Amino acid sequence: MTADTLSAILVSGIVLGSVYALMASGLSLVWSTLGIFNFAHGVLMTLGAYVAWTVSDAAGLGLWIGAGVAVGIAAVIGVGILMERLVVRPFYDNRDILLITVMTTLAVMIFLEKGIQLVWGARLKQLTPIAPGQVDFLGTTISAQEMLIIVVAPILMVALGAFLRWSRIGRGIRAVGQNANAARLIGIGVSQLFVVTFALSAALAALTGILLGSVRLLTPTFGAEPLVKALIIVIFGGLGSLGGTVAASYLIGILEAALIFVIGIYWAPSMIFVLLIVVLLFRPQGLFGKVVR
Amino acid sequence: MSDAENALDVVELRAGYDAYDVLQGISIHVGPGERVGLFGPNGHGKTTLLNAISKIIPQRRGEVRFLGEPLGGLSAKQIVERGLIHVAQANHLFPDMEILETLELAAYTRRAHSQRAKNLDYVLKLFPRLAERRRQQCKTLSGGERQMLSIGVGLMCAPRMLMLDEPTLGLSPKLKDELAAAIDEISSQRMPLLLVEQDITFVLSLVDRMYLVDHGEIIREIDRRSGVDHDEIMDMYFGGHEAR
Amino acid sequence: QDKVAKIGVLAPLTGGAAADGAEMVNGARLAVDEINAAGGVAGYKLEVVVGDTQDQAADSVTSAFERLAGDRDVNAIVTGYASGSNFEIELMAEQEMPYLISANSAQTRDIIAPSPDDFPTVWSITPSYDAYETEMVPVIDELASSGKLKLPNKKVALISSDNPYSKTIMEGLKKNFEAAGWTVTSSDLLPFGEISDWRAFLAGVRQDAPALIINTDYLPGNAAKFMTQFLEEPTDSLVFIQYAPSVPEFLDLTKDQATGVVYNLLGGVLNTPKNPRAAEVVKKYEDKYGNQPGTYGPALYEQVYLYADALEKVGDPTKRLEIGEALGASEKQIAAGMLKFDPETHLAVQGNDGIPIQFYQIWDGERVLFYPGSYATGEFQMPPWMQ
Amino acid sequence: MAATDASPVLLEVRNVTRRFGELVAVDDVSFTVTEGQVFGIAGPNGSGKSTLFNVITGIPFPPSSGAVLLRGEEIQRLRPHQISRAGILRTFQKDAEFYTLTAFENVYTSAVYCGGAVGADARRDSMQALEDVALADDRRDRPVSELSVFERKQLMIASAIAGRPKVLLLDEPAAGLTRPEVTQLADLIRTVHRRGITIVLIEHVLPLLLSVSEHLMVLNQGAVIASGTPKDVVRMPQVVEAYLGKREVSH
Amino acid sequence: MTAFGSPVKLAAIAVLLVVALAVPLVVEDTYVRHLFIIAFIYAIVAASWDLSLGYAGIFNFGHVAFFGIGVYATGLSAKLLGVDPWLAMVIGGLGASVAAALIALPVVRLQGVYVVLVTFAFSQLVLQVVISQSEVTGGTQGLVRVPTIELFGYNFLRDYKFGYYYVALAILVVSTIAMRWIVRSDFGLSLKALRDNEDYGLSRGIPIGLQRLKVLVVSAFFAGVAGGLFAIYLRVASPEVFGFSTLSLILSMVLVGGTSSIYGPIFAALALTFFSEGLASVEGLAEGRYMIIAAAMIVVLLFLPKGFASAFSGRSGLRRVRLRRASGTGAEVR
Ligand SMILES: Nc1ncnc2c1ncn2[C@@H]1O[C@H](COP(=O)(O)OP(=O)(O)OP(=O)(O)O)[C@@H](O)[C@H]1O
Ligand SMILES: Nc1ncnc2c1ncn2[C@@H]1O[C@H](COP(=O)(O)OP(=O)(O)OP(=O)(O)O)[C@@H](O)[C@H]1O
Ligand SMILES: [Mg+2]
Ligand SMILES: [Mg+2]
Repeated sequence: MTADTLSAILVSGIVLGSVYALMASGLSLVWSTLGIFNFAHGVLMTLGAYVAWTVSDAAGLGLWIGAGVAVGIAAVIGVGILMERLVVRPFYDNRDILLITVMTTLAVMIFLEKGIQLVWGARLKQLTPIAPGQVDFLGTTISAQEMLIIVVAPILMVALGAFLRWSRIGRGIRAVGQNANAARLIGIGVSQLFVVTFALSAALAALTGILLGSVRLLTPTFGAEPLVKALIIVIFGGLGSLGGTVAASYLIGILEAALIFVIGIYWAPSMIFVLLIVVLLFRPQGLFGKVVR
Repeated sequence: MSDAENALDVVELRAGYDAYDVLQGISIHVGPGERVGLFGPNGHGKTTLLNAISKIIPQRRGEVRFLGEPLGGLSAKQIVERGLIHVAQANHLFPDMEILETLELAAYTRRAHSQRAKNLDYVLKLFPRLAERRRQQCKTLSGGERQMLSIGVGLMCAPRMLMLDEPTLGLSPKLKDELAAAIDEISSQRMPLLLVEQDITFVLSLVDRMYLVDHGEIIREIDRRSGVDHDEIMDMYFGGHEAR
Repeated sequence: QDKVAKIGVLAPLTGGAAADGAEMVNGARLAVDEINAAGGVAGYKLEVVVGDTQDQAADSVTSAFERLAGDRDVNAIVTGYASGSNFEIELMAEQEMPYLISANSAQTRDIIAPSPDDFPTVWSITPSYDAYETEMVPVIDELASSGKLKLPNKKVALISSDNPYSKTIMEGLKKNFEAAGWTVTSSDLLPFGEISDWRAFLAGVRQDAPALIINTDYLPGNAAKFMTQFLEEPTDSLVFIQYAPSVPEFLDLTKDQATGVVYNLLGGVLNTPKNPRAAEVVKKYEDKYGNQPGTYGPALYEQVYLYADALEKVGDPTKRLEIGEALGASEKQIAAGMLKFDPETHLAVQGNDGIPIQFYQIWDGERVLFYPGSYATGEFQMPPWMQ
Repeated sequence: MAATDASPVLLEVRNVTRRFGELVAVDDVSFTVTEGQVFGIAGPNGSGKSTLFNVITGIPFPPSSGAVLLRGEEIQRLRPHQISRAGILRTFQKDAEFYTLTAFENVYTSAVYCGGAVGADARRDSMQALEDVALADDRRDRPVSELSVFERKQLMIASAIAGRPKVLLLDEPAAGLTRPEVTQLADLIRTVHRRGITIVLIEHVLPLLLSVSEHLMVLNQGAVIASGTPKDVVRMPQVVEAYLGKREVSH
Repeated sequence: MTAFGSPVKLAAIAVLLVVALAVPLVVEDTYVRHLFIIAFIYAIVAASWDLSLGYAGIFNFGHVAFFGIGVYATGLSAKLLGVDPWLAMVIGGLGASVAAALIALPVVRLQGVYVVLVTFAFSQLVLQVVISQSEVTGGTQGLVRVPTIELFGYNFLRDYKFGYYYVALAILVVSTIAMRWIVRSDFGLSLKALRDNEDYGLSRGIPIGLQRLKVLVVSAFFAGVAGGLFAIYLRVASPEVFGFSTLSLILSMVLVGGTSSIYGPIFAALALTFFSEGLASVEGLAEGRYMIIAAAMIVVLLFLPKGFASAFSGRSGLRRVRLRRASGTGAEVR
């Protein structure tokens, strides 16, 4: 293997990993703190990208891409907050909240996905890149937008991690997910934090969608594949740890790139699944989850 | 009976779960700096009363005032901000958080935050075991250790009044004594106290006055100064089925 | 008061192929409106009823079919494609339902060819795809010998995704190229579905620098990505992409990056002065819906007209067998060329005097038809990255 | 029915250790419980009592090292449900029950899967066990989530009895009970004991512990610091120092 | 809790059964019969999924793969091996069971949501294998012209789906009876027990791994048979059965119907099938109808958080008002 191919694999792995980290962290935020699996996370990505497209593309309002980013994120935050109100809050105290919200968020996913198709149609669209052009990274040419993702992802992850670990609200969010009543008793506003968490996660989804929307192509089902990937990464990384999620993202990204090179793109996804199953056989608590019994 | 001086007034409170009321219009009060016990058989609404006061469950009818201020319009969070702290029964706290992290988090309100260092010192001194294990996750604690942490969390909230629900659950005899001494010390600084407890000796060693609860109602009020002892109370309650 | 003859349209209105589905319905409606405006056929007004095939799963398709077929007034069904396997052809045959279909002609042939008489009402307006496999080498040879295309070597890299359409074409091409003395440097298979990263394949291609790169994956999104990533570090190779560049939004997505790409089409719109019908249909479509159609809008438009002609001839829509027979006997200039059916396979006849294979090159946002010469609208040019 | 020194050994714990990283929660503990004994265990909070029950039953983890023997046979390598079926049944310190099942079904499940009874036999065993704990009235058809604290404790014991235990491990059964309930619990434990079931009891409620135990072992920081008759043990200075504090112990 | 054989319930079910038997005699519309058949098939899949998901509490996301394996095992054995289609359906069930036993190996060792990952990965692997082995399975194109059943010379093809209606109904009834029997058996009890509290279950002698293995194998069998019927009835096996839309469709039947219930998902399957098809025939609602369905599902869950099942079983979202409170006074307990 030459240095060139090695760097190509590495770069493509880092790009993939960064994308995965962005997608998975928003999902993991809601899941590991509130114990809710948000099936609509992927479609929130899609929505953010479409709104940004409408604002910034020539076929829409034709404004500056920055305006698209801002409006896209704001709109999706609004939807996230609405979601929390309508399909999560009514089930707070339900013992089966996990299963019920699987259903309600799945319903929201269907609703938004079909809604997007109604509004924007099914034809492919593409967002203007925030960063146009190409750059050289570790001896491999990639688009500047991908470079942007490589840079933004770790910064966001570190910020998010620090926020959850150290900030008052961040710690509160973690507490609320583990025991809402105990959290109330120390003066944490549980419903406010649910909202904050959903809003934060929605913002991450929108940003991911917008960043990815100029690298990939937009369709109403744009978010479906990322959702599945994120699901796998969040579980694999070990629940309840943002660090684990991020590490798993990059690990799987690089692994995927390497596997594509070694055994081809056809069998690479299956190979990853096989590896996942094997790893879970030996580490039933996920890759980075702690064993506690 | 109640006046603005009282720490806590509960008037004709009704609350419960689902379609039925556990509390059928209960009234109690805690005077300024007073230590009051709630005693009664299992499952008769003591915990429900505390839950309703701290708004873990809604107050359906009646009124609750803390330091003269009605709590009706306040949220659980605002009640904690006022300094009315409820240490829940058998609280499992935050399973994945470490002890120290939990204690630090507990000083969540602005007021509690400002006293964080002082209170943390106090708690860790009171329960040295917690200091030893500061990095251990809550879900791996032993029953007694978890109870210590629950009380510690309550203290970290900078209470102006404490409501303790069965604080001695699962504590060793020695620790019970130490806890009694600690509660005595805390509340002797005129911190009002509402104590729910099944260990009658423990209650009697601490409170000035106590209520006997039965089927969600107060059936009797006993003033400690009138000199009743626990056998009499047992008699009152259980009609002679006393433990040896 | 006119009687009503309903035409069922099977179309994927929801799900991944919804863009195609919308176009199918639009095409059918366009024709029906026109025919009705002109007074209908044989005393009947036509009406479109749509059956949503969703993700084209067998139960969705069957449900859609049963719903259409359950309506007494539906005595014909048209579609671009309804399922990946065309299994519904048998349902049609059982009910003697006149059925016109466009895509998946290989599947159609596999089902019908063993006993064509069992399917008297089912006809495919798309010819056999064999030409995709056989015509490529001669066309390339012709370009090379005429000097329009300068090939640095006789190497070809093939890539396909794992779906029967693309895979069959790739395998056929491989055989034909090898037979013609070419070296096939790679013939990779990718999973079917969205592919956002072609770089691993392109890395291999760059090492071999073949004169010809052929990608038979037909999804326009994938093709757009492919071009973008190819152009990051292009090699001295002619790029051919199957079908995808014919989809209207391919041009929007790739913009000037598409200039120089070659593709071909069987049964697509033959938009050339020699076939004015095509321009006419496309224009009507654009006027009514405000966007350019791909293959399926005009296809369904033509299918409805074929049915109308048959109905005219038979006079009674419930005489399904006779309608089927009339359909099979059609001979007509349509948007894709001259249509007549092969009784052995029930497919349209392929060829320069039937439905021809068309080779296009994209140049500055225009589609230049350069083969067959008899229909050509322009000349092939060396792609910009090869100059 | 009290065990005598001549009674054969039923349960033996031999040099059992359980570590959690640095922490040694159970530190080289050995003891024997003879057939028919009521064996009490006490110790400060976090001294390793519950952990000891955990490693004996394998729920949720086995010992780091050491052996557990039932009637002379090593069992620590068996799987947890096999240990239960071999006759070691436990209760849990925190609430543990099948909360969507009725009281009867809770007991019945144990009769079937642990007691190995089938059909009518299992139903009879379950009814008997519920009667033993005085829960056989209409409460038996209520979901457990509707039972009170004491009723749940009774139920926990009933379901253990229905599993036909040789030895029953009780972890703080009296926590949170009123005095009369503690008295009833003591009677209940004696009833179970009279059925020939050996009992190991962890308890902080001293009146109960001291009134029913024949032998008392005290742990501190994972290690045994005292073992003997309850009367002797509660007077030992190390026990008073570590566990009882200044408290007067009446017996 | 299930009311064990309450007479009202039994009577209601008997009436429903009679109605179900009478449907094809009254309804001559092939389309409606077809919808019933499809709804019956999905009902079996949804109800059997609830065995592992609802009763045993296993986060099994591979159930649709069991269904798909049934589709292909049946399709392949009937078409390529020439097995009699009736027998092929059983083979579909067995094939799914074998797959379930395989996937159970890792699943029994995992906790909670980790099961999602493995079962999901498993279904993706199966899909990949099906697609890649296109010489045998037809790949993405699928397998067409699967032979149809025959019974004493009766032709199931041109009878306006009369025969298939009864076949599907019979399989639904038999599997419902079997599943009801399972959940009410000691085995079913142990599943619910383990779902409530694993450690406590172990301490009462319930072998977790074995019970989970059994429930996966059994529930897969029903799903596989349903898959077999699906393949034989539609005469095609195509890979969309493994897709996300099938998964979400059937999952919504389980959850809207109510977990820990056999009847709930069955009713939900019927309701959802007819509701969505009913909307499909409304002009201009192609995409809109899914939005309506999604909104309706949310509304159902808002009012019946435990799904349809709770509406039927006296125990609705509202807990019974207890007149006598849990006793616990010293005076009462003696
Ligand atoms: N979350 C709940 N949902 C429904 N009913 C409840 C709930 N919590 C308690 N109850 C019921 O309310 C009644 C009063 O319970 P509560 O916990 O207030 O009693 P308590 O006096 O604190 O007793 P204990 O000594 O057992 O703690 C009991 O009958 C109990 O079953
Ligand atoms: N999984 C674990 N990881 C780390 N430490 C643990 C774990 N489980 C238990 N411990 C620690 O081991 C010690 C022994 O715990 P154990 O539960 O056995 O105490 P105990 O004697 O039962 O106390 P109590 O009387 O309070 O119930 C405690 O300090 C506890 O914090
Ligand atoms: Mg209580
Ligand atoms: Mg313990």
